[in-house]
Amino acid sequence: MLNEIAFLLCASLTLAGAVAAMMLRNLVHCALCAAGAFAGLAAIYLQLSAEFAGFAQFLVYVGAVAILIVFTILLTRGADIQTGRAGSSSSWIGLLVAGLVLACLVGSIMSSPGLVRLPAQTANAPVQKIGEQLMNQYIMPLETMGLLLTAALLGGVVIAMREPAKANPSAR
Amino acid sequence: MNGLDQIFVGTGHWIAGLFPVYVQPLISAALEIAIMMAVFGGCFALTSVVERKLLGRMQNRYGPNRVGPFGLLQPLADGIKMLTKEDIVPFSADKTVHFLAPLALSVPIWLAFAVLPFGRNMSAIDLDAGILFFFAIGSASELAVFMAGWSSQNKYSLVGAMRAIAQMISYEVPLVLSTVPVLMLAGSLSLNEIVAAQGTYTLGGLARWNVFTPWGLAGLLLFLIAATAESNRSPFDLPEGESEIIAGFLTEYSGFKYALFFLSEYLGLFAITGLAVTLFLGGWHAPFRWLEWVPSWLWFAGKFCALIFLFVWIRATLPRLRLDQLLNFSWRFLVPLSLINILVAVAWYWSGSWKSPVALPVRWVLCAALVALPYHWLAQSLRGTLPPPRKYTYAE
Amino acid sequence: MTTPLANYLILAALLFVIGLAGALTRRNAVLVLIGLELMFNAANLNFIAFWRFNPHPEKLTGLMFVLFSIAIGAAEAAVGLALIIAVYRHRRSALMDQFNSLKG
Amino acid sequence: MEFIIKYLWLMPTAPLLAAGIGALLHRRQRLLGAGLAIGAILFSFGLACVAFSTTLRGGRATSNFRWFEFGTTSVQLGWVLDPLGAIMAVMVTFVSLLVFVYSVGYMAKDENFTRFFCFLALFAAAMLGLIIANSLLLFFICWELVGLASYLLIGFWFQKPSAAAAAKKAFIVTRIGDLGFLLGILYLYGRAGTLLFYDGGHGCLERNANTGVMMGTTLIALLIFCGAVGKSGQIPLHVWLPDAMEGPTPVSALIHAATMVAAGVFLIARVYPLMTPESLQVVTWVGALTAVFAAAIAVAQNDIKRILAYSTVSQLGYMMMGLGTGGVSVGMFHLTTHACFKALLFMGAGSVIHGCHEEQDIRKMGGLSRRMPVTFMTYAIGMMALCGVPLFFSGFWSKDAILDAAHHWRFSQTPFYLGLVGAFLTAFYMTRQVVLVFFGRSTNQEAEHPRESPPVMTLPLVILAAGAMLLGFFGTPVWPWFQSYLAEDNAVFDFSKLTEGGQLGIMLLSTGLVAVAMMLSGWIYFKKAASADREKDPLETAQPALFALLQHKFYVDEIYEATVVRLTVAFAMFSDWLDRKFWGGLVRAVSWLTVALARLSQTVDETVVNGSFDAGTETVRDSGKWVSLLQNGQTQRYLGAIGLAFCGLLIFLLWGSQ
Repeated sequence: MLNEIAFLLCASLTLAGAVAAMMLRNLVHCALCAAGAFAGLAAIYLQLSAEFAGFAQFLVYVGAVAILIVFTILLTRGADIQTGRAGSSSSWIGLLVAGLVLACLVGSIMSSPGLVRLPAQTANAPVQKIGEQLMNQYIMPLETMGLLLTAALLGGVVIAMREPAKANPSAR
Repeated sequence: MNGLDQIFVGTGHWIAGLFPVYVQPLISAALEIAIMMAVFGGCFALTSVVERKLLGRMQNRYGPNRVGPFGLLQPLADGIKMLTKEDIVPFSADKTVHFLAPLALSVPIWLAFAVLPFGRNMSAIDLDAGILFFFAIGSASELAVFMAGWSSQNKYSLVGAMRAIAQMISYEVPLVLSTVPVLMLAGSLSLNEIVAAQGTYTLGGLARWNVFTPWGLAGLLLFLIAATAESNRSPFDLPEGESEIIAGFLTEYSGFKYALFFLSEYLGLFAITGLAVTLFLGGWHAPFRWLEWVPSWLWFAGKFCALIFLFVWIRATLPRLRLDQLLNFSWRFLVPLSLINILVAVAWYWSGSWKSPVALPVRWVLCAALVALPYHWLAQSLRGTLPPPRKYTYAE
Repeated sequence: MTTPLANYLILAALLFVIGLAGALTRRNAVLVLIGLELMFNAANLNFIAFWRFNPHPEKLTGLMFVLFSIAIGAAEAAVGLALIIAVYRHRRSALMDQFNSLKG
Repeated sequence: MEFIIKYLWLMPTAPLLAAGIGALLHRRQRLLGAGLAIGAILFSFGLACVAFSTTLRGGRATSNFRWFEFGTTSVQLGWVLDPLGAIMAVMVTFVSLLVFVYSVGYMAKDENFTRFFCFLALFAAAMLGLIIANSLLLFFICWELVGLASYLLIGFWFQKPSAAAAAKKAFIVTRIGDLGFLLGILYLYGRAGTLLFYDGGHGCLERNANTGVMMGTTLIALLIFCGAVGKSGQIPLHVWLPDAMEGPTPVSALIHAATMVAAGVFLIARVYPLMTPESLQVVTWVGALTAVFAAAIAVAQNDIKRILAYSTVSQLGYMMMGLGTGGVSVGMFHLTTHACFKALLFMGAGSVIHGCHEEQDIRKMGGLSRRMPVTFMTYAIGMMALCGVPLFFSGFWSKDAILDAAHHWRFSQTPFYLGLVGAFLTAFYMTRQVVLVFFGRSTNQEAEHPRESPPVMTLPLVILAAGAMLLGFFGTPVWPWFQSYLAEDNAVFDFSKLTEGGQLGIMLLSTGLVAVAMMLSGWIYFKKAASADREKDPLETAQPALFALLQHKFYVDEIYEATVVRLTVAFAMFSDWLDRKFWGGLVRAVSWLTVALARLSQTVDETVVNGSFDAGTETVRDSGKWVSLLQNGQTQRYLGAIGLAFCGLLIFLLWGSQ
C-alpha cells in the first residue's frame, strides 16, 4: 500500500515536471522543472529497487545535465523575456503526432496481456554484482563508453569554444 | 563497553518498541531524523561561534565573548537576529525560484547524513552504494546555487553563482577520484564496509586506518582540499568573496533564507568531514587496540572535531585564490595527482604480498616516491600560471 | 511493490510523449534537447521496469543497459548543447525553425 | 610435214616484224619500208610454197601450245597445215607480193609511203595468221587484226572526210558481223569445251567425227556465218564494200578483191564440218541473192572501182553459193580463180585511174585502148575470165562448177536460176565498163593524153593475166586436180567426166547467156562511147526509174539511214530523255523526298521527342520542387515524420500482421 502511494507521488511529480518543462515560457523554469522530472524519475528507479541506476541517474542528470542545460540557456540569451510564440509555426502537427504516438503506445501496452503481471518478490542489484558484470561481461562497452565520453568532452569543448581570432560575427 | 557504545541505538529501539509494529519503521526513521537534525543543528550553532573564536584566537584577538559565557550564546543571538530580520525579495527577482533556492540547497544536504556511520551500527541507512548516494546528493547543490544566483536577477549574485558552480564542478572531480583508492581496497561502496575494512589492528596495535598508507595520506589531503573547495570555504570562498561581490549568490537573501543558506553551507562541511572521517580515519574505530573500550561514536565525534578545527585553521591562514588559479589548481594539479594516487594504491595492493620484514618501509618509500615525483612535476607546470614576483619601487 | 508493470510502462509512454510533443512544438533548440532527454529517460524507465518485472532479475542486463544509456545520454546532451551554443553564436538565435539551411 | 609445221609460225611473224619495224621508220626511209615489206612477203611466199609442196600428199599437221591458264581451264592456240590452208597461203602470199610490187609504183608520189607499206605488211601478217590458225580463237584474233588493217588502209587518206567515214563504216559494219561470230565462238566453246580445230582427236572439228556428236548446231553455224557475211560483204552487211573504194587502189585490189573478203569464205571452208545442212541452205540462199542483187546494182554504177566492188560482192555471193551447194572444193576453186582475175581487174583499173590522173568516172574516160595497150589487153583478159568466157579463162571453169553444183542442189533450183541471171548481168556490166573505158572518145582534155603505167605496175598485170588464164585448167571436170587435192585423193584424167550429169549442157547454157549479154551490152554502149554526150546512160533513158533505183543501190544506204541509224538515234534520244528526265527526275524526287523526310523527322523530333522530353524534365523538376518541400530543414518536422513512421511500424507489427 505504501509504495502504491509512493509510486503515484513520484509519477505525478515526474509527469508534472515534464509537462511544466515543455509548457513554460521561461526557459530557466523549464530547465529546473526538467531537473525536477529527472529527480522524480531517479526516485522511481529507487522504488524499482535499482539503487545504483537511480543514484547514477540523479548524479548525471540532476547534477550535470541540468547545469549544462541551464548554462546553455544563459549563453544563448534564452533567459531574456521570450518574444513571439513559444510553439513553432506548425505546433499543432507536433501535438497531433505526439497524440498518435501516445495512442499507439498505450494501445499496445493495453492490448498485450503479459504486461499486467506483478513483479518478482525481491530484486536487488548489489553493487558487487554490478561491478563484476561491468568488469567481465560488459568490459568492452565500458571501454568504449570511456572513449565515447572523452570524445564527447573534447568535442563539446571544441565546438562551443569561442573562436579566438575571428571577430564576433555581426549581430544579425 | 557495549552498553555505552550502543546507548543511542538501544534507546532508539526502546522508543520504537513503544509503538505498534506496523508503525515502527516509520517511528524509528522519524526518530533518527530528529536526532540527526538536533545533533547537527546544535553542531552548526556551536561551530559558527567556535569558528569565530578560533579565528580571533588565531588572529591574536578574542572571538565573540559578549553573549553568554565566553560568547557561547552568540549563535542564539545570531539565530534570533536571522529569524527576526525582514526577508527582502527583490522586485525583479524570480519569486518562486528565489524562494525555492535555499530549500533545494539544504534538503539534499540533510539527506547526505543518512548514509554516514556515526558509530557502530549507528548509520541511518546502510546503502549498498552509499558513496554513490552521497556524491549524487552532493552534486545537487550546484543546481540550487544556480537557482539562488539567477533568481535574484542581480549581476553580483549571478557572477557569484557562476563562480561557485564552476568551482564546485571542478573540485567534485578530484573529490570523487580521491575516494576511488579507498573503494578499490575496501572492495565495496557501502560506508559500513569501508569502516569495517579499517577495523583490524596491526601487530603494534595501531589501527589499519587508510591514512596510515601512502595513498591514504595523499588521498586524505586531496580529499580535504577538494572538500574545502566543495563547501566554498576558506582559500576557495570566492563565491562569497565579500570584498568584490558582496555575498555572491547570497546578496539578495536576508532573514531566514540567508540563515538556511548559512546552515546548509555548514551542513555540507559537516557531511564532507564525516565522509573524510569514515573513509580515511577509520570511522568510529579506535586508533589503538587497547583504546577499544571508548564508545565508537565518541571516536567519530573526536575525529570530526579535529577535522573541523583543521578547516577553521586553514580558513584563518590561507589567502583567497583567484578564479583561474583555483580552476587551474584543480584541473592541472588535483585531478592528475588523484589519478596517480590510484596507481599508488594499486602498487601498494600489489606489493602487499611481500613477506620480507623490511617490506613495509620499502613499500612506503616506493609508494611515497611514486606520489612525490608527479607532485613535483605538476607543481612545476603550475608555476607557469603564477604571475611573476611583484617588484616594488620605493620612492627615493 | 503491488503496482503492475503496465503502470510503469504507461508512465514511461506518457513521459516519452510529453518529451516528443515538447521536441516537436517548442521552437527553442534547448527545449527540444530537454524533450529529447525526457524521451531518453522514458526509455530508461522502460528498461528498469522490465528488469524489475523480469521473472529472474539476477540477470542485470536491463540495469546495465540503463547505466550505459545514462552515460550516453549525458555525452549526447553535452555535445548537443555545445552545438546549440556554436549555432547560436553563428546565427545569433536559438530558434529551431531558423536553422533550415540544410533545406532541400 | 612435221618439220615445216614447227617453222610455220614464221610465215605470219615475218610480215608482222616488217610492219613493226616499218612503223618505227621515218617517213623519209621510203625504200627501206617498202623493201622490208616486200622481203617479208617474199619470205612468206617461199615458206608457203614449201608448205604447199609438203601437203601435196595430203594429211594434216598441227602444233598446239598453251597460251595461258586460269584455274583449271587453259586457253590453247596452235598452227595447222593442211591442203586448204596451204592453197590459201600460196594464193594470199602470191597476190600480196604482186600488190606490194604494184603499190611501189602506184604510191610512189604519196608522202606516207612507208606508213602504207607498214599497214600492208600488218594486213598480210594478219591474213597469214588467220590462214594457218588451228584455234578458232586465234582465227578470231587475226580476223579482228585484218579488220583493223582494212580500217587503217581504207582510211589511209584520212584527210578526206569521205575516206575517214568509209573506214569507220567498214569497221562498224564488219564489227556487227564479228559480234555474231564471237557469239558463235562462245557458244561453240561452251559446247565443245575447246576451240582448237584439230587437237589429236579432241578438236572441235574432229569430235563430231568419232563421237558422232554433232558439235556444231545450226545456231553456231549461222552465228559464225554472220561473221563471214560481215567480212565478205553479203546482203545485209555489204554496204561497206563499195564505200571502201575510198582507199588507194592497191588496197582495194589486195583486200577487197582477193584476200580479206575471201577470209569469210575461207572461214566457212575451215569450219565446214560444223556447218549443218540447214545452215548450208541459208548460206546458199544468201549467196545467191547477193550475187544477183550486187550484179544488178553494178550495172548502173559509173565509178570504175564501184563497179568492180559490186562485182566482187556478186562473185562472193557465187562463192557462198558454191560452198553451200557444192562443198569446200567448189567454193575454194572459185575463190582462188576470182582472187587472180579480180586483183588483175582492180590493178588494171588502178593503172587506168593513174593514167587519167585520178579520174574514176567511166563516163569521162574513153578510147584508152590505144593509149594504154598493156592495161587494155590484161584488163580485157580479166574481164573475160570474170564473165566466164569458156575454155581458156579460169572464171568459166570455177563458175561452171558452182552452177553445176547449184543445179544438182536437191533443195531447190532457184539458186541455179539466180546464178544464171547473175552470170548474164556480170557479163553485161563488164562489157559496158570495158566499152565505155577503152573504146569511144574521151570528153575532157586531161584524158587527151593518158600515158601507159610504168612497168612496175604493168608487170604484175601481165603475171596475173597469165594466172587468170592458166588456173582454170587445174579445176576442170576433166582433170579435177584442185578438187581432189582438197579432198586428198589423187586426180584422174578422164574426159568422160565432162559430159557426166548434164555438166556440158550447163556449160553451153551459160556460155550462150554470156555471149548474148556481151553482144547486147556492146551494142548499147558502143554507140554511146563514140558519141560526145556521154552523160546520159542509155539504160537510164530506157528505164529511168529502174536505172535510178539501181544507181542508188536500191536505196539500201538510205534505208539503213532511215531505219537503223534513226532507230539508234531515236533510242539514244530516248535513253537520254529517260536518263535526264526520268531517272534524273526520280533522283530529284528521291532527294526531295529525303529532304522532306528529314524536315518531317526534324519537326517530329523537335515537337514530339524534345517536347515530350522537355515535358518529362519539366515534370521531374516540378516534382523535385514538391519533394524538396518535404525536406525544408525543419528538424522538428523530421522528428514528426519519425514519430509517424514509428506509429505506422507499431500498428503494422501489432495489428497489421494478424
